[in-house]
Amino acid sequence: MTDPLLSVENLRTYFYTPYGVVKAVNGVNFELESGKALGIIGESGSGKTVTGLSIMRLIFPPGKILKGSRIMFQGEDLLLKPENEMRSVRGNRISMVFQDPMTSLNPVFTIGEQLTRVIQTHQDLTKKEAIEKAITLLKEVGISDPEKRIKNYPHQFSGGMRQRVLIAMAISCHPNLIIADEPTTALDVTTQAKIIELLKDLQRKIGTSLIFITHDLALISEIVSEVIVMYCGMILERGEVDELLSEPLHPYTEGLLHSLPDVNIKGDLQPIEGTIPSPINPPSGCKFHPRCKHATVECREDVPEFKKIRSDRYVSCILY
Amino acid sequence: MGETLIDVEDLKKYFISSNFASRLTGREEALRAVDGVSFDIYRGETFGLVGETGCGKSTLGRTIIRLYEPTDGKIYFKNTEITSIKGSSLRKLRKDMQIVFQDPLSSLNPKKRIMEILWEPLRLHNICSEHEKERKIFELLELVGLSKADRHKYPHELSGGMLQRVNIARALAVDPDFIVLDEPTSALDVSIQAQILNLLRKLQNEFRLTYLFISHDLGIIHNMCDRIAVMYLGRIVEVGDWKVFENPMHPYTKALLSCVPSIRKESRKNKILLKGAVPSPVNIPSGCRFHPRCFLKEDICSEIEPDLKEVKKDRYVACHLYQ
Amino acid sequence: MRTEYIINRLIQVLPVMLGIITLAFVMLRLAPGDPITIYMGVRASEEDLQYLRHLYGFDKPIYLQYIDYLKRIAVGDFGTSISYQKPVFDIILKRLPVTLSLVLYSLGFSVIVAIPAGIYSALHKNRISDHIVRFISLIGVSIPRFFTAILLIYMLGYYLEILPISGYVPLREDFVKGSMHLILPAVSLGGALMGYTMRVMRSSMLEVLGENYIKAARAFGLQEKVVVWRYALRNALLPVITIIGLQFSTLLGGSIIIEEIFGIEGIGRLTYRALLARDYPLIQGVVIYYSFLFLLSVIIVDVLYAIIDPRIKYE
Amino acid sequence: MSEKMSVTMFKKPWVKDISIEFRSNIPALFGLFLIFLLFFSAIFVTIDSTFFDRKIISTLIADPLEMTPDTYQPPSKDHWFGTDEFGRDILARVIYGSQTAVIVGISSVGFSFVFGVLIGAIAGFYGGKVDHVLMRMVEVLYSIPALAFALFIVAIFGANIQNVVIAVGIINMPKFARVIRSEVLSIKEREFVMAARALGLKNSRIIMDHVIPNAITSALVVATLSIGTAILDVAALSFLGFGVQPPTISWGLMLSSGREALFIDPYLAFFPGLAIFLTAMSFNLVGDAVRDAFDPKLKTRWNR
Repeated sequence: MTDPLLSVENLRTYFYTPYGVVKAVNGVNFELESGKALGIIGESGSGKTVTGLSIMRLIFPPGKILKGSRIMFQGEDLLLKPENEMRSVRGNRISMVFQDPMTSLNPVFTIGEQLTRVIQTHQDLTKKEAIEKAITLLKEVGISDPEKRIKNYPHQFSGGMRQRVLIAMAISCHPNLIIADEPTTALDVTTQAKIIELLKDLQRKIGTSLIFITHDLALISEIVSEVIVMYCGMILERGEVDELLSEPLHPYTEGLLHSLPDVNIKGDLQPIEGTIPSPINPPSGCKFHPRCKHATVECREDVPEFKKIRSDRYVSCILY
Repeated sequence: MGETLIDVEDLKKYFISSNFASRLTGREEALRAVDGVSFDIYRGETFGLVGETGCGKSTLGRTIIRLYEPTDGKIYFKNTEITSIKGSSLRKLRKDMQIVFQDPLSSLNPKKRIMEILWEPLRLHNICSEHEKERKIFELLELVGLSKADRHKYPHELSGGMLQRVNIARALAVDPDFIVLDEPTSALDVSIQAQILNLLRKLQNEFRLTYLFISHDLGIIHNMCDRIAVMYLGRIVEVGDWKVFENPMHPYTKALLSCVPSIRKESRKNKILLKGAVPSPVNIPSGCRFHPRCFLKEDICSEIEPDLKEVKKDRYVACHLYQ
Repeated sequence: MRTEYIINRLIQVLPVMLGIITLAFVMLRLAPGDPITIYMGVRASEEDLQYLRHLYGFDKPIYLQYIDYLKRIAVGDFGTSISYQKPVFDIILKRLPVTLSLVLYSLGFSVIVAIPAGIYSALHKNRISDHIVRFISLIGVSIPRFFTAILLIYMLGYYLEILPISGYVPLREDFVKGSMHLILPAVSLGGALMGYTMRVMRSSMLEVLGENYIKAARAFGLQEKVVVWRYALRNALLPVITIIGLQFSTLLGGSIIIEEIFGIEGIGRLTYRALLARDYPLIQGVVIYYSFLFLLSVIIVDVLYAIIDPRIKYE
Repeated sequence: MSEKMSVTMFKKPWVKDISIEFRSNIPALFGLFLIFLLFFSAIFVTIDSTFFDRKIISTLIADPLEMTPDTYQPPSKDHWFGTDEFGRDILARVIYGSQTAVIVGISSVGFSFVFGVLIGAIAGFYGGKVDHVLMRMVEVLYSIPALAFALFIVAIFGANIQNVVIAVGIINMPKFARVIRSEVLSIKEREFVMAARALGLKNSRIIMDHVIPNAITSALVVATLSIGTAILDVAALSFLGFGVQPPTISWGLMLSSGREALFIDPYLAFFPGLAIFLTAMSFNLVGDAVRDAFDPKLKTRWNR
């Protein structure tokens, strides 16, 4: 087996708040091979966004990535890189697309200024070449009349268009990895569909790997091939997407699926009981045990091992 | 179908933005949030209102229960016109119609305990006396699945799902016939959302409630509603029962449904991707307001606005294709 | 579009100006006592008083006096000062450069110190340098101007004899000497503005640095200096401009006390004298001057806003 | 578990916020201590003059008519802060001055608070023409330099303690009106107000029960910060001779007379000036801490 593009080993990111320590990511392991798309699914407080930001090393105080975590990317540990070298990784070899396109663009600069600045940061191009490149990129992400549009300010764009601009920035240097953190949550369904199509197209075209973070089970199945399920900063389950969604192993994944009011189900849903635990004082043992139907004394005491069940299928539950 | 509880006729709600300067120059802008909608809601049903951001569905919901002053049109509740009632008769109407909002936290006064929040409607409408207060509040808490101890808490001490239960309890306190559910679960996580949806369904059966369920999530609407109306830019484009999902008729409904992601491989359809973005409700296109984005557009569409017509039994569509 | 925005703002400001002018009129008419009597003293004959009252229009009904007052203001006639026996307009105009140079010096001083310090402080949040900057800004907003003035006069003027402690030399005559004379007054006057600007700059910078577009800019690998000095600063300046605009009138108010302490014959000192002497025409003239400068500051702030923030023209 | 604990420990959310803020904010605690000292000395002065027949401090204040030879003394063992032009003990006068500062500062802020909150709440809640007229009036007050405006009032209506309180109250009022108005504007849009209306509450009841209780915290923050400014304003008026008149002792007046003898005895101006500065600073420190405690922007999502 060749070395994976990205391998996250025992990632732990904690936030030291005045109210207590929040273990946002607490021992996460996964790899991603070149050209593949991986989905991270989880509800609020599951640590999915912090995982993405940790890979980018965009964790600021009171947050901290703990010692012993390793993020191997193309054979080097990103966590050991000096900040200035890390900067040349961001936006160049790894790009990120954020959740809220309305606030992710600087309101006082034109789209063109922002796009060319990203291009010129990583590529040795003249101003004119950068503008040309910007126009090509905008065309590529489906913005009509890009020659005129680069002179516009973000507030003159709709939400979907802004997300396209951000995607254009993200792909401007042909990154090896794009981390998309709920890129369509703030958008309407019809716009979401267009953005998803665009991401899929681009991923195919430039052959980049993708980490797609979302809370939407249905959405993730349309774009990624493999998915990990996070809860309380830990990975509960991992597998090929259609398989995982059709026969979930972990009780949590199963519960999520039964909670989903899909267009095809009518009538009562079978939700998971209880509430999402407080991030400051998470349950002991298996984080899901207070809400789990199958919970035993053992679940309360020990964190179950993250086991390989069969090829490409892992789960962290004592049932297996 | 059953008896009509609410009848809305050609309802309009415009927001006029004006300041000193625009009054001087005479250029006041009207944001046409709801621009002439008509429909009925039957007693005991859940009527779904679905549409994308800014289509006016929330404004419509709030205008029906008279939280906003209607600009034009008529609203009938139990065959009585309530479009412009005021004062004590409006206050009496409040006992029959309630609303649950999207954001569970900001729907509750942060300075009050749960008990005080629930006591407010009871006291206001003389539903129970001071010495029955505790018992009645316990009853409400139990009904929505909260514990008695929760009554001493402040809203910020509860989780989103629990807060939404408090909101539902407050709406139920006055024993209403009709509740507007304005995206009641879109601020919640999936696992919590399902709990709330089940609760709402249970309460509906128990108290014969009529719901107007507003949401942008077609999955929820399909799961919860008996009939649905699809809104686009201040107008209803299609009304019908669950068959709307099986066989959408209006091009917009078709596109909308095709874009909903599904966990089932087999139900992933070919997506109809609409061009452009939704126009601003200040500058509504001429003719059919959907025509600039429509993939089945004809010449007539840019000139004449189609009416909502019954094209088959219990199916209303506003499109020239079916006129 | 931008000019239209500015014109709109002007239309909104005009009623405020009229309000100020009216308020000055009403207050002076509500006041107990009669300026003519005060000015002439007890020895003046009743006939003289009558004559003067007639001359200054104090014998007419109030509403006529008000209309006269507005009419005169509209044509730029602010009346004649009772105590100086000169046209109010000329008196104010003669002293305008004095006060303006003082106010602009202190504005310049506070902005030049405060903005870099505020940014520095935000970038070094919770380090020692941040605490020092915050402490200085706390002193700035807490210390009375006249106390700063007295401390500076004693230490730099009297004890160390570095700077002149009173008087004014027109900048046009001798720029260096004039500037030397303005240093102490300008620093005393601008201390509070410096403190406010520092903390607003700091907090606004911190807020902007927490915005999503800054996070996104970092995620795209932009250099930290670009992120801070181009992306963040321009946005962070907006509230700072607002606070400077609002504080501008405080500087004018403070100039009353500062000019008095440093013996500078500007409009601040004139205001003080006019009030002591109950010189009504002069007081009114000064009020109009204040409202005019207020208008000017509004225009300047709006223009700056329109330059920095592209969203303005569409609102 | 943590939820239960926080419930029993902090019944009211704002108590929790403030206690957390002050626990980690040493300067604010220092400010609180100075304010305590200020109030203590102000009350002590009252007690002293009422119950001890001016025994304790009055011995420190020489009779001006006696013209003791101890004029313009630098700080010494007998007179910690030195003496003034009449040989009066400056420490004693600074302590006496605290009473004036506290009374004038707090009552003028009380004046601004009551009128500012009322005007702001009405303007914000009703909006439209009411808002327009009220806010234009407030803007008029805002656009005249505060000190100049206070001077106008006191100069025209007479320099006494009531007029000083009113003048300083008026010039600080716009701050309250503006903050409350913008707060009310945002509260008005919050769903709980909408829900109260849906329940059938009357407007007056909504304002009293739902709007003002939620807007009041920010008014309290402004109030704490304003006491500092009010004390500075009062001192400035006194300094110009338009404030509290002798024989009432005020720091501004002391500073003003100290200024005349600056080169003979700098302590005369220094100590009252320091007193004004420290008082204003304490209120600023505490006000900042209270504001930070209430600022929703500073709260993170795990603060539930």
